[in-house]
Amino acid sequence: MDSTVGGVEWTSDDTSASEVSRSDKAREFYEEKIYKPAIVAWSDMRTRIGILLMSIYGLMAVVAIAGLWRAPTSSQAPERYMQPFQNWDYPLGSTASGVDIMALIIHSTDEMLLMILAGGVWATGLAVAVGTLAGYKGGTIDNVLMSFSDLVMAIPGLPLVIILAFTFNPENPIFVGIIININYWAGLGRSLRSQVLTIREESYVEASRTMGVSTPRILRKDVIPNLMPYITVNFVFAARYVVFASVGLFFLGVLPYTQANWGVTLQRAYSGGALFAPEAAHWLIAPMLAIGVLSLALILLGQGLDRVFNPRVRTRLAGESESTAADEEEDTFGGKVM
Amino acid sequence: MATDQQSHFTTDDPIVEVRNLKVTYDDGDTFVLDDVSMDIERREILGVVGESGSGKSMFASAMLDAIPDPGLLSGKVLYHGGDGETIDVLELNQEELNQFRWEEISMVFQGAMSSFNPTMKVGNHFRETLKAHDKNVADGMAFARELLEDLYLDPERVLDSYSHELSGGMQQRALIALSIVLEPEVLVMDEPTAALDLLMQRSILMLLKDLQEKYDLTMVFITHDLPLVASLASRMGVMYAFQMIEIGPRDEVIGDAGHPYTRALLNATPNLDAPLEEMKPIEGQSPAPINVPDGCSYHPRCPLADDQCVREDPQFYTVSEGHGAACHHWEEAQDTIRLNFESASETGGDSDVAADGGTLPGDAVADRDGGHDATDFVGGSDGGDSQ
Amino acid sequence: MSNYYLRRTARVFVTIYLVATLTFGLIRLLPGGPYTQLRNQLLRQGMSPEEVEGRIQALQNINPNAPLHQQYIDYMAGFMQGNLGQSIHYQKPVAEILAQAAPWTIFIVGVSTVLVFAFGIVFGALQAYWEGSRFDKALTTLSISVMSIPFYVYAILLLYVLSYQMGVTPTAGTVGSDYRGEGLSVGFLISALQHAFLPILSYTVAEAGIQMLAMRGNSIQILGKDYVRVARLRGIADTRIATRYVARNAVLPMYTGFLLLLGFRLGGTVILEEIFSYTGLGYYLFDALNSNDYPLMMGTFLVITVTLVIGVYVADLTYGKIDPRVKSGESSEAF
Amino acid sequence: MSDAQRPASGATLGDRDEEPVLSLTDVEVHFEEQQGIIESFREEPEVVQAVNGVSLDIFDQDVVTLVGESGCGKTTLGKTCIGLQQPTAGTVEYRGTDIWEAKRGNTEVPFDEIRQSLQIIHQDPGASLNPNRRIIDILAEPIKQVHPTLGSGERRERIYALLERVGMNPAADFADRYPHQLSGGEQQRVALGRALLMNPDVILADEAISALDVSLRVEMMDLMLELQEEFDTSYVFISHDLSNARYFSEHGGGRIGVMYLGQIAEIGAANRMITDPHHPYTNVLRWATPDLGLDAERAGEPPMRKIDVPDPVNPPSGCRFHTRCPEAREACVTDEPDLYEVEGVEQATACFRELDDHQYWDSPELED
Repeated sequence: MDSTVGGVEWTSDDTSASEVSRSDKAREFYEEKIYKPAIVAWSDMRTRIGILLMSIYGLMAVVAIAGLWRAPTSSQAPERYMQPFQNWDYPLGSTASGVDIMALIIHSTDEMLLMILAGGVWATGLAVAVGTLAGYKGGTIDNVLMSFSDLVMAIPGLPLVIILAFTFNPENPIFVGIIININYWAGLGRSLRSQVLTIREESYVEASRTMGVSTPRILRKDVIPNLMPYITVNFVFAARYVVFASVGLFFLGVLPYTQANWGVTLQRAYSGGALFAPEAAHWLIAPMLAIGVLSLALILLGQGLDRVFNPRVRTRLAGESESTAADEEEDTFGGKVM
Repeated sequence: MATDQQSHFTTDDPIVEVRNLKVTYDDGDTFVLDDVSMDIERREILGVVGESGSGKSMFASAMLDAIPDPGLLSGKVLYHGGDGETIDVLELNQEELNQFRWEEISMVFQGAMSSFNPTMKVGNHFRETLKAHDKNVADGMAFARELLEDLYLDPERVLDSYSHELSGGMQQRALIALSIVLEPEVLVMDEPTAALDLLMQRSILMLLKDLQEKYDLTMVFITHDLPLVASLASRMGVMYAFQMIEIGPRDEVIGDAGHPYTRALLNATPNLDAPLEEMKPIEGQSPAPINVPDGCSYHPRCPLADDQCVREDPQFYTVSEGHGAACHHWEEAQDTIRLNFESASETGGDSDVAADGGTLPGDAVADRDGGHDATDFVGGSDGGDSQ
Repeated sequence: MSNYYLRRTARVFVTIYLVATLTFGLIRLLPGGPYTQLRNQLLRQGMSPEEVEGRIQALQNINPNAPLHQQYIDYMAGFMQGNLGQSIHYQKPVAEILAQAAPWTIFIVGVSTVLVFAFGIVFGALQAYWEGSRFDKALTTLSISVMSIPFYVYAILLLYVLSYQMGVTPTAGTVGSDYRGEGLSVGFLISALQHAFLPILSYTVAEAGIQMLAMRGNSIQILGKDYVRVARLRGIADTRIATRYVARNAVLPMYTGFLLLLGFRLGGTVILEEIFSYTGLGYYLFDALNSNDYPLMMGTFLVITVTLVIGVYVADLTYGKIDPRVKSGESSEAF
Repeated sequence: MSDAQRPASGATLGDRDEEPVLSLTDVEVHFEEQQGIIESFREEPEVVQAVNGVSLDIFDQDVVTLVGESGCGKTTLGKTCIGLQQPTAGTVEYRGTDIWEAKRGNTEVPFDEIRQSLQIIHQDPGASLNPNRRIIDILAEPIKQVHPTLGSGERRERIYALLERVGMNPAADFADRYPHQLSGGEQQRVALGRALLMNPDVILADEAISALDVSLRVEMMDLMLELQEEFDTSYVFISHDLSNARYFSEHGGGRIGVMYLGQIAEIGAANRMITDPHHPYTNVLRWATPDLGLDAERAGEPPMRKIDVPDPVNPPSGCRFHTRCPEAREACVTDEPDLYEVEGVEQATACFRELDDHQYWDSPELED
């Protein structure tokens, strides 16, 4: 029977009220998904530096793609071993064979960013899939996935990558990124699984199950959003590992390369005697700095980003009213590092 | 709150005198403990009642000068030890404080589960405490075993296991033993039985009464559960919005409370005796530290509030000898706000089993020779009731 | 309790078996089968086809055109007896080369990992204890900046500064040439330590930063727990609280990090040993790669993996010692 | 006491004529401790008997309160009632259809319909709402399940109406908040609203008020009973506190069931159970409930022999309470009592003392 209260039939299906306008929905989406996270991200000093540094690399990638800076070719500089910051056409100076170091750095940024993105998304995506499925479903799926990930974890990363690189000779940066993180997802998947095991027992997940909400929807709406802080921190770590491993492999000459990148420059400087000739020191330092600053940016971003997914921080910064409950501001970076 | 009328909360042989205790977290404009003064009589059981967020845990920590930093504690806590000399706890330096705590005043926290180091056996907790106070460990451990037996626990099993291997009730009793192992004079307990089962709760209360008599302890029992402490305490204090608003002997505070909040709290507490329709919740919410109303902090929720209450912060009025209430209109409160279980005990009420111990089947047992030996309940076999 | 150990040991053998199968499969993946390059090379040198086949047969103790499962069984049998075939480049059994190389790698990875965790735990705990102090802030910024530079950059810089410029430390090799054959004499040890100093230092610096921050975060969480506050109230000395309460409980989550780290660090030796030409497993793997020496490559890969599996197994079994809750084997999340 | 009463199964209790919404017959729930493969060869796995042969009927707009110590199986029984926990024996029927048969799809009533009509409210208000979603999204979920075709405008309006109905106005302001911006009481009311929006027939309130402040408890219970009429739902209310149980059941005109180690020790109308308990265990619970009575001597010795609950893995033989029961005699150790109806009153108790002719009366007192 229809129990009506103040004109609202709880059980009827007809829609009498006015539709929520499309612009309202768009505004709400913008506010929730873009505007508020931006405030939170910008508020934390660490994230601000991270964003600034990342935007420098973004700029370099755009410059490289748009070809606004000369491509690195040998003896393009007036003389060899030009010291940095003397001639503004070649701000970082030139190499033993007269190649503009600035060009070398810029023209490998776009590939490197692509590589990190591919490696990061592959590792974290697979880890989330494996972790949530094994954690939430349990039973045989859990056993199968976990024993497989145990096996994959038992293989040391770099040697496997080297052999795969040697076998497949990957050209495309996305493929290289994936190969480098080929077994990174296993460790991450296992720790995500243990987190899902605890979330699965939470009351609000049981309430959703009681309401008959489908499992994929429960995973999407209840489980994963609560894992986001942990996922972002580890996405950044996966990306950082790709930077280190790729430069290392280029340095060793295992990975084929179409155009010069930081690892190759490092290797050339190293074997080109930069260790002995002080005037070639800048040739060695430039790629080192490029790697160091990029991974510093990633780490700082990682620390700041998980605050974006913390509802307490979001409401406090967006100026909404605070409830009396004490708001504990714990440093998620420490405990969560992979 | 003016403290000139000393009479209503001083006692003749106080073991601890607390004067103008104030705790603030941000240089003094908001208080988490607002000018609390009272005495604690030697060898009494003092019950302190207050809802969550009323500052009662802060009161407990203040007595041991153990306010979690960055809190600032001011006022005076005078401790009169058995040997006659008086110590002002707040003046002690860190070294003396370490010596004083647990030997003179010790404390039991609510979460027994989280009071034990998860990677250390229960026995080691006792040993390290004895060593830290350079007591003789062998005698100390013997005394600890005796305590554990008093608390119906199997000493060997408990001392040799980790905290996660014990049930909730066993952990709480082990924690109580740990807090008495150095034979303190005063035992402060902050919600010691909140996380436990009804039956376990009641049994622990009785064990506490026995311990109090056997080791002539003074106990301060802090809880939100009014009926629970009513069955144990001899004197009671009620806290609201970080202030002590009523102090007095148990029978008077329960039977004829002076402060409207205490009366409202009595009416709001579901209990077996009061007729159903009499139970009414208290409207509104208790204030957070930042928005404590001026004047009497209860006036927004009080039916008797007038402009005097809003203007003037009430001082402690003496309702009767040793019974004070911080309310300008306490007589009016006593007359107008009817206590719902009053009718039950006076007129025998609708329940044909009057509260004064009618013919309850269970009572037949109570008057058997009440010695411990008759009802042996060594808690050895209990595995299952982890709360 | 024994069930937990039983299960764990069984899992080690299963993993090693599966990895051996994987290496067998990987060899098949190599471009044009394992020996085409070698075969053309030998044919070019004018050897008759049968001789070449015989040579290859000897190298990898499997005849390449036998049915696949037969090759697999031979390969596995060989592996069980520790016979990993013949190195093409060095003309010596792979097992012999690796038996000589493995101790060096295990030495530097083991020492540097222990150092990483020693530094990480001690300084992390100290940082947590003086949280918010200048010392804490300085160390946090230091470890963040240290973390952002890969170990091989440190290796190059240290090599440049200490070895070439100042000549304090040797520039290459695992032990001084004059001590090579002497076995464990004192001179040998000193020289070995001298040679291992730079690799270990460069391999420790970067990783110590991460573990320091992790330990700091864990310790801060533990400091906020009730049992630390109760311990202070009981008058327990600060030093005992810092070690027996804070460090002891903060180290538990680090342990799982330690296990996962072992895999990455064993793998990383490829680059480290190449820079210092430190003849360990990584060095030979890379060397085998350059000279298409498949048996040596697969052998090295297999030995590195087995070392990792055993390393993690040993660490995993000791986990029960430090976390009493795991004694009954239920939270075997360790690995 | 008249001659041998026939054992009263829960079904006949309360002599309601209309068909029950939920009826449980001889339900058993046993949990097996997980074991490795090797362990399972060596010893028998440890079996915890959480619920052991319980029959209970719940009618429309009914109130049943389950009381007992922790570990007595009240939560497990509650979850079995609303189909969250599959019983290892016995059946759970929703209006005549076996829930677990429906789940396997071989009944004409679809399982989804049953699932949606049995809801739950949890103990800890903080943990029952997803911290990452706003209240409006949390409350939109149930409406999407029950009325998928409804437009978002209508949904929003119903949510505002509900928030006002549970006393949270201005609704628009509360709707946009996150759970951590609400007080404990407000969070619990949102959880109640979420359950009610499903138009359920039965709501399991699993210790729904014990985490709230004392003064809020009465308010929450009143709200639940007020909305019972409007949303046409019955409650299975779980509590370890007899006074809360009494308040809720008496107000709702329902029954209180006392559980001990997986069995119903006594069940009956609320005021009967408080004023005239027939089972010794109910009396022990009543003794343990502190009240404001001024007399002190009621706090005498606990009317039972052991304070700790026996191990549920191998519960005592015969009547399970005999190890702690002050009235226990030899007979109690050997055979197990059924639920015997108390003459002419809506009450049944599992104790031989209810039967006059049982050989309990002449078997010697138990000494331990």
